Parts: sequence; structure tokens; C-alpha cells
Amino acid sequence: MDDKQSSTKMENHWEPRILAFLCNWCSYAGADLAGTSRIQYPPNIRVIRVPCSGRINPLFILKALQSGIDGVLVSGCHPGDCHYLTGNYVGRRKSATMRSFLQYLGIEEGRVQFSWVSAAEGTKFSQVVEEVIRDVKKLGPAKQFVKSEE
Amino acid sequence: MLNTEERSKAIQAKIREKAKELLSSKKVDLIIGFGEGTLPLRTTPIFVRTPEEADRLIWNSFCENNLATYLHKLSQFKIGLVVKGCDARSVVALSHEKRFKPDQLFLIGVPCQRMVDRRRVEKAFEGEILHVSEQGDEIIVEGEDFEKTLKREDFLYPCCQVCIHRTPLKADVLVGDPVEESSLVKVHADMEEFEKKSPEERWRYFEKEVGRCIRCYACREACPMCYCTECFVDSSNPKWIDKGLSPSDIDFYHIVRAYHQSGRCSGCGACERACPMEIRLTYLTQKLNQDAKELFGFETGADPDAPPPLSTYDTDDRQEFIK
Amino acid sequence: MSHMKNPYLPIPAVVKSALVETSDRMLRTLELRFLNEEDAQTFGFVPGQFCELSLFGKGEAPFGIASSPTEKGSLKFTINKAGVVTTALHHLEEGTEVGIRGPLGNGYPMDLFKGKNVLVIGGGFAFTTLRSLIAYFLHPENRNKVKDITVVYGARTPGLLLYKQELAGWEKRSDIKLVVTVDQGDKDWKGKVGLVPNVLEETAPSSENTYAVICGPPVMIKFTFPKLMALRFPNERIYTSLEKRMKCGIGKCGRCNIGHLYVCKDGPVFSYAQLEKLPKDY
Amino acid sequence: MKLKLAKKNFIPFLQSLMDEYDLFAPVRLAEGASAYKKIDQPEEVDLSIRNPQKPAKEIFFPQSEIMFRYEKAGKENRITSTEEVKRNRVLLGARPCDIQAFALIDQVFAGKDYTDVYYLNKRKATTVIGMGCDGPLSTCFCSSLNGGPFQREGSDLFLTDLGESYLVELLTEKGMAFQKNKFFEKPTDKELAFAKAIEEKSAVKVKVSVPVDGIEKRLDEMVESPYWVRVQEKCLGCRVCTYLCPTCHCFDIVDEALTKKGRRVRNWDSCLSSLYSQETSGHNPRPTNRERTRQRLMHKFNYFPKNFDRIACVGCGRCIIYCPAHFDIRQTIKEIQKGGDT
Repeated sequence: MDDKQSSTKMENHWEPRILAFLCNWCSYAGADLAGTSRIQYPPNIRVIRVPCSGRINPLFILKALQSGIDGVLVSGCHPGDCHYLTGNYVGRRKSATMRSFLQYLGIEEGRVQFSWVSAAEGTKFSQVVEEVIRDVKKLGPAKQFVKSEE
Repeated sequence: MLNTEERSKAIQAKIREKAKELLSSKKVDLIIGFGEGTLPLRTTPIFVRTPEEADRLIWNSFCENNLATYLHKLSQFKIGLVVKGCDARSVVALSHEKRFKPDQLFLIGVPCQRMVDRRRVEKAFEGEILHVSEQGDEIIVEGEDFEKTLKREDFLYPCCQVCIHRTPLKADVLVGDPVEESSLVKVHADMEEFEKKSPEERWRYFEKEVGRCIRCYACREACPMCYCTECFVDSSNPKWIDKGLSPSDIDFYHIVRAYHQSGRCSGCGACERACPMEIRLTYLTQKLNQDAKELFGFETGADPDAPPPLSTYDTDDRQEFIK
Repeated sequence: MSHMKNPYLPIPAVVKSALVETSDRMLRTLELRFLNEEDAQTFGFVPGQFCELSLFGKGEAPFGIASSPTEKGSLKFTINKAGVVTTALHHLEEGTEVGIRGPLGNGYPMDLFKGKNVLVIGGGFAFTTLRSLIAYFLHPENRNKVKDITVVYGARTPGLLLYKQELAGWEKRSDIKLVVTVDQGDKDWKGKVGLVPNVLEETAPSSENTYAVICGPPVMIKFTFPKLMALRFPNERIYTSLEKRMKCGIGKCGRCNIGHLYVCKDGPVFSYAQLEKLPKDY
Repeated sequence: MKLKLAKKNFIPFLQSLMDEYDLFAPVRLAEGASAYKKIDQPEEVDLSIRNPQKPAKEIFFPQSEIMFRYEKAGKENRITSTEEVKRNRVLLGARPCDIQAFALIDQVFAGKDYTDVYYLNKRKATTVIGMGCDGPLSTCFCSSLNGGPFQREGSDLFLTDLGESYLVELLTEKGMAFQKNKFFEKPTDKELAFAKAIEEKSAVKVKVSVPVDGIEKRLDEMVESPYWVRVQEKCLGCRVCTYLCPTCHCFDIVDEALTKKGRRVRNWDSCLSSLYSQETSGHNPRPTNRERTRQRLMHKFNYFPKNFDRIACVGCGRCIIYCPAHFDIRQTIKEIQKGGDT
């Protein structure tokens, strides 16, 4: 990761880095709304806009964790609201199995989280982000599965 | 009732008979089945093209390979395929993924007696095993200075012990009477054992197991469901993982190899049997299979009309984990 | 510990200039200058040899040297944008450091060519090391080493011809016979239109006392070869430069073999007499 | 020179070796899986393992090896090579088949024009303590390939397991350096005779059974044989046989990039993988298993002998034991000798 600076993993002033995959039509707009409405949320989050939460390839999540990201958030439209009608339903199944499998393997629960955030839910977006950061802070810096430099 | 040896002999005769018929009537171009191996406890996949060669086909308790994996490189032929229950379910899963034309396959279904785990047998002896034969429901194991009779049932592959679809659910012909469908031991015992551990212990166990990986990809190649033209590990752009032995890259490979079987794995155990480093792999796919069943009521290959669970949805799917 | 030279360590060089060669922008010539004068001094090569160019973080890829040993001070490589490394090389700015390993491979059999006529047949972007060869013999010091030089060079369209300025220069010279052709012309194209094999047939160079060197896409080679046979070129006097996937470039890593020979070490230049005896693994 | 090492002194002996050398020896990784590893604790060494899955070549030619590290500073790069071997090494307990393979790979990595310093530096810094193979398996055919269970070629020291002790033979200059080792004693005549008996018994076990004579010539005529289509059919295209082969030495070179720095790494590669020869253009000169299987077999029995006058197989049997499709190279050799008649 290029912005190593912001994630100095020194115990005392460590700030987690969260990667958020936001669907273009709802959650990204929700995040945008949070911004334009001047709703504060912590700056630990980096956003990757995706067309749909159904677009999330589980490899994205794993690659993020391997690269040293401390937490991943996947967020899409509420059920029934998908711009592509069923993308988030299909995505939900992938999320469910992926989450269960990672948990089974022993990847700390809370590293990977999921949410529905609509374009009108700026407040919810900031709440979700705060919750994710709170959970990840409890877990501390990611260590499992992070590729070492040596 | 016939014992295993007698039953195998009868099945073998029928496989040969059917193969000859299919080949002489040109219904198929070739038969993929099992032939005599050169080592005790082993058979080898063979490809039979003429009726005369059909007598090379055999059947016994060592026919462990899932032959469906060979279908991918033979897409231009009409194939007669010898399948056990698990292999047949792989074929069903593959047909969902449109891997072959409707009339391309002729499945010679064998109601399976559960296969003998060669490594389990080998580990029971100090010295090298030089000859093995099946007699009744027992296996006679001979070495340089020993001879011992083992109960076949004590030396089965773990995935065979728990199998409840030994009779192929889909076959064009069954070359034996259907067998009783029940598990010999508790299903998914490995998984349950694993789940009892703490998350840290689980991760450590996973890392220790795959830590022996030599990235030969035998698990991938042996699996009939691993047929991507370009596997994610081989992609250079995007490059998902590096090709060395960094633990993180190896973890990555094994997580994705397994997870990609979500809703597709027949639980045949080919991946684990193929591994030269004896890495435990089926406890991973067991979990995926259990999730498919629990979350989506799906069992790979059990219902030819049920679409693969990750290609469909239900508006009422569980979502309590989503904020 | 020993002090053997490590052949895997790239020599540092910088991009001196870069030039887009073709209208489709897929070919770019990089001119590289060694960072250390010492390396520039010790780097000697013959036309037909190649180098492994390194971009750290992306990897290495082999490229034939397009400049001639007579062009001192820098090395030129014409790079076809195809994979990860070549794409990155296309994006390099002047002054950026790259690594060079080489020169590698055997190069063209310059000694055999001495006192003979040379027929050079090139197609598309395989013209790079042929350019090196031609430029070498056209140098005043070397021109008398060979007799007639005939060049047949073709590309799909005029825009895809490499080294256009130089071709124009060669056309004006009397000591080289240059025939440039394109498969398909455009409104500004006044030269020949026709496929290389046919143009070769038309040009009908004598095979007497002549070596032919042919580099181009497989399909061009396939159809040109019978024409050379018809012109009575023996296999021993037809040379080509092969490309195969390579990694180490020094005959260790294995992948580029054709039979018992390694393209990187025993090639890339082979005569057809040699290739005839090898499996068609290329 | 013949000495002996009492087994009660084995651990202290290993400890003394480790004081001076990096020690590499067979280690059990799990039930049924083993490899040669750098030893941290002498107790890890397990000489009862006949032949670990991964051959001993790994000590000189690791499956994944950093060649150099780079660091970007502006437009320039700083390169640090990892070729130097800082501490001398001992390889303990390798079997003659694996050791015989070193001599084969040496020829490739030494080469006339280019020396592979990564391999050769390790090779030169290593003292090889070979171990007589007193329990050859039915899959062993070393005797057919100029080897044998007690072949000493390539060993600096050589052990024979006598039950209570090891017979230790010092065979080379590197081996003679151990002549004053405080754990070595003089063996009795009875022990020497016993060692000889063990050796003879093993030799009988490995029968010369695989006909390799003339195989190179035979293969010259078989380049386009339909045999390759038949023989490859059951091959799954995995890399087990090549990775576990003591003589296979192909590798890939890749960069592993991390932010501003990274490393160039070489990894074992396999001619049975389609990617191995796949060109960027999409063209693959070995597009199917047929060409790839032919490459594997031709390389061992035709190309390598052409270049180095030796067959690139030592008869260890690993490819037979571990092939998931049960491909048996002994059978293949016999079939080739019959001109591809199955």
C-alpha cells in the first residue's frame, strides 16, 4: 500500500485502514450524501466504487486483506432496490458464503463486513463506517494473512 | 448377498460388456474407465477406443480417481464415462455449467462400494506393501516379511465413509444393483472437529496444513470442477498473487481454490487424494457443502434441475449479517 | 566466497529517447544509454543478439537489439506492446532507469556472410534485428565485408512500417537494393503493394553466393520459404531468428528449448538446415 | 577412511555441526509428508525417512528463492543481490539417488558461458553427508541408471546405518576435514563386515529392471509418434512429477513488487504447465498435454543426454509414487523401447 504513512502500525497511535466497496447506485450516493450533508465520519476509509454489490469478486476482499487492509466493507442497495434488479440478491449469497467460510478458517470476525445503504441514507452510511472502524479497532492491526515484506 | 469381491467382479464384467457394446455400435468414441495399476492399492485411468481393448477395464476397491476431470480436454469426442456416485454428481454440476453437449456423454454408473484409502493402508505397516488383493470383504496385504488381512471397512477414504449418494443419481446405465444409502460414520466430522477450535487455532491449523503446499496444483487438476481457462493464480494481469512460497500467497490460493467450489463440490475428495504432501483439504469443502445445504437447501448434483446456488437467489435469503 | 559474475543482475541504463514507430502506436523504439561508462565500454554485441530488459516490479522480457554495433553510445530496442512488461516499457519517460542483461544469444553468422551477397527478408515488427544487420553492413567500415545487399521488407499497411526515415535514406543509396511493400496501401502510398512472398518472387534475387536471412510472422515465413526453395537457396544458407518465451536468457531455466537446443543460448539465430532436424516446438 | 558414530552421540554430533554449519536434513512435516529443511533443533532430524517427497535439490535450488532485492529512489534503483552464502552448509542424510542428481544439475547451472551463482555458491559451500539406502522400495530403479542404493558418487561423507551406530566414510577433501571429529571412533572389523553385508543386501533388492540403453536413439525416431497422444491421456497436467523430481531444474523468474521496493524471485516451474511455454501473443508452441508430456520425457531421455551425455533420471521413483493419475515412468520407458507400442 502506498499510503503506509497513515497506517503506522505502532500500537499507540494506530489508525485502521478500511477499504469500502460501494455500489454506484446506492451506497456510493449515500456516502456522497453524507459528504454534502456535512455528516462527519472518520477518515480511515478508502472507497472503491463498483457498479453493483453483485460485482464483488471474493478475490477483491482477499486481495485487500493480503495487502494489509485492516477491514473491508461491502455495501450495496437494499433488497429490492438494485439498479440491475437482482445483482444485490446474488451478491448477498456470495457474501453469506464468503463470510461464513472466512469465519470458519479463523479470519477474525469483523474484518469483513456488509451493509445495505441507500442513496438517501447519508446518516446510516456514517454510522456504518463508525461501527466498522470501532470493530476493527477492537481487533487491532491486521496480521493474519498479510503478505510480509521479507 | 454378494460380498465386495464378488460384486466387483460382476460390475467389472458388466462394464466391459457395456463398453464393448458402446464402442462397437460407435455410440461413443472412447470409454474412460479404470485399468490395472503398476503398484499395489492403485488403479489407473485408461482410455479405451476399441472393443478389443475393453477387457483392460477393471473394477475394484481402488478405483479412486474422479474421471470427470478428463472431460474438459476431450470436448470433441463422444465419451463413455465410468462414474461412481460422487463422480456422477460432478457430471451433473458440470452440465449445469454447460460443459458438454447433451448427447456427448454416456454415463456408465457404478453403485460404489466405497473406495479404500491407500495411504491409510500403507500407514498401517512399517515395511513396504508389495502385493494387495481383495478377498470377500477383506483385503490381503503382503510385504517382504509379512502378510495380513484387513477389514476393508476400516480402511476407507473418509469422504467415502460419509457418502450417502453411492449409487449414481444420474447414469445412462447402472452396472450393479443400487446400494443402501447411509453414512458409515458421522457426516462432516472433520468439520465439526475443526469448528470446536478457537478462531486462532483454526487459522493456525489451516496455515500449518497448507504450509506444506508445493504449488503443484494437483488438487486443482484432479478436480473436475477446476477447469477455468485461466486460473486466478496464473493470471498476470491482474496479478492476484505471486507464485512463490510466501505463506500469505499459499493461504490465498487455498482459500480461493476451495471457495470456488462453493455449491459445486461433490465431496469426492479428489483434491485431497491428489496432494503429494498429504495436505488436508476436504474439511474446507465440507464446510462449503454444509453451508450450501443449510443456507440454500442445495446439494451438488443431487437434483439435476436445481440451479447452482451462487447463480441464483431467493428474496428471503438470510441476511442477518448485513448491517 | 567466490567472485563469479552473476549473470542475473541487470546493468543499469536510462531511457535516452523514445519514439513511437507505427500508426497503431503499438511499437515504440527505446534508446537506452548505460548509466556507467564502464558498462558501455564492455558491452559488445553482434547483430541478431538480444537483451533482457528489466522494469523492477514488472519483470523482464527479451528484445532483439535493433541498433547496430556501429551506432555507439546507446542501444535501441523496438517494443511491441503486448503484455505487462511491454506495456510498462511503453509508458516509460525519458530519464527513467531500466535494467539490461545481455548481450544474449548467438547473433547472425557474420563470418559466414563475409564476401557473400546478403538477402534480407523481413515482415512486420520482426524487422528489428534485421535493421541492426543492415545498418551494420551499410556502415562505411563494413560495407566491403559483403557484396550485394538486397532487402525485401513488408508490413500490413504503410503506417505499420518501422524505421520509415531510415528506409527513405536507404532507398536513395546505390549500395543496397531495398524493396518495401505493404499488404494494403493507402491514399498516400506510392510504393509496392503485395505480400512479401510474392514480392520476393518478383524481385527474384539470385541464390548464387547468397545467404538469406528471414524474420517475420509465421504465416509470412510459411509462404516465403517455398519461394526461397524455388530460387534454389539451400537450407544451409537460409537463416532465421526465432522467438520463444524466455526467462533466464542463458540456457538455465528451460522453457525456450527446441529439441536439445535453447533458443536463448544456442539461438535465437538458426539455419533451416538446423531447424529441419528439430521438433517443431516453435 | 572409515569411522563410526555411535547413535548415542548423534544429537551432540548434530549440535556440533550446527555450531559451525547451517545444517539441512530430512524433517517430518506431518504424518506421511517430509522434506529437507534447515535444522533449528537437532531433534528435528529424522534419518528414518527413506526419501522425503521433496528431493534434496531444494538445498541448492530452493523452490522459491529471492535473487535480489530492489529499492526505488526517484528514477533510479538500488539492487542488492542475495547470491552470497554467508555460512557453510552440511546436507545430511540425502540418499544416493538425490545426490547423483546434483551432478546432473551441476552441468546445467555451471555451464560454459554463464554460471548460476545462486546454485553454485550454495553447492560449493555445502558438505554432503550421504546415507546408504538400506530399504530401497519396489519403485526404486537407480541401478538401471548407473546408480545404486550405496552409490557414493557426490558424497563427501557417507553413512551406513548399523543399528547402534553409523559407519562414517570420509570420501573427499571436504569429508576428510571431519577426520578429527571428536564423536567419530574407529569401527571394529565386525562392524565393517556388517556394513558390507547391508550394502550387498540392498544392492540385490534394486534389480536392474528398466531398459534405458539406446533410449536416446529410439526417441530420435519418435518425435512425431502417435505414442505421445496415448501416453499423455491420463496426465492431469499437474506438476507433481516435475517438482518432486531430483533432476528437474526448470524455473521461472518473476518480480514481487511491494510499494517502492520489491524483489526478483525465481520459482520452480514445470514443462507440464501450459503457461510454461505460453507466449504473450497467445501462441503456445506446446499447446496440449501431448507436446508437454513429450517435452518432459524427451528432455530426460533425449535432449539431456545429447547435451550432457547422461540421462536426466536417477530412478528415485517419486514420480511413480506421487502421481495422482498413477503414471509409471518405468512402463513408459519400456513402451518407448518398443517404439511406442503399448
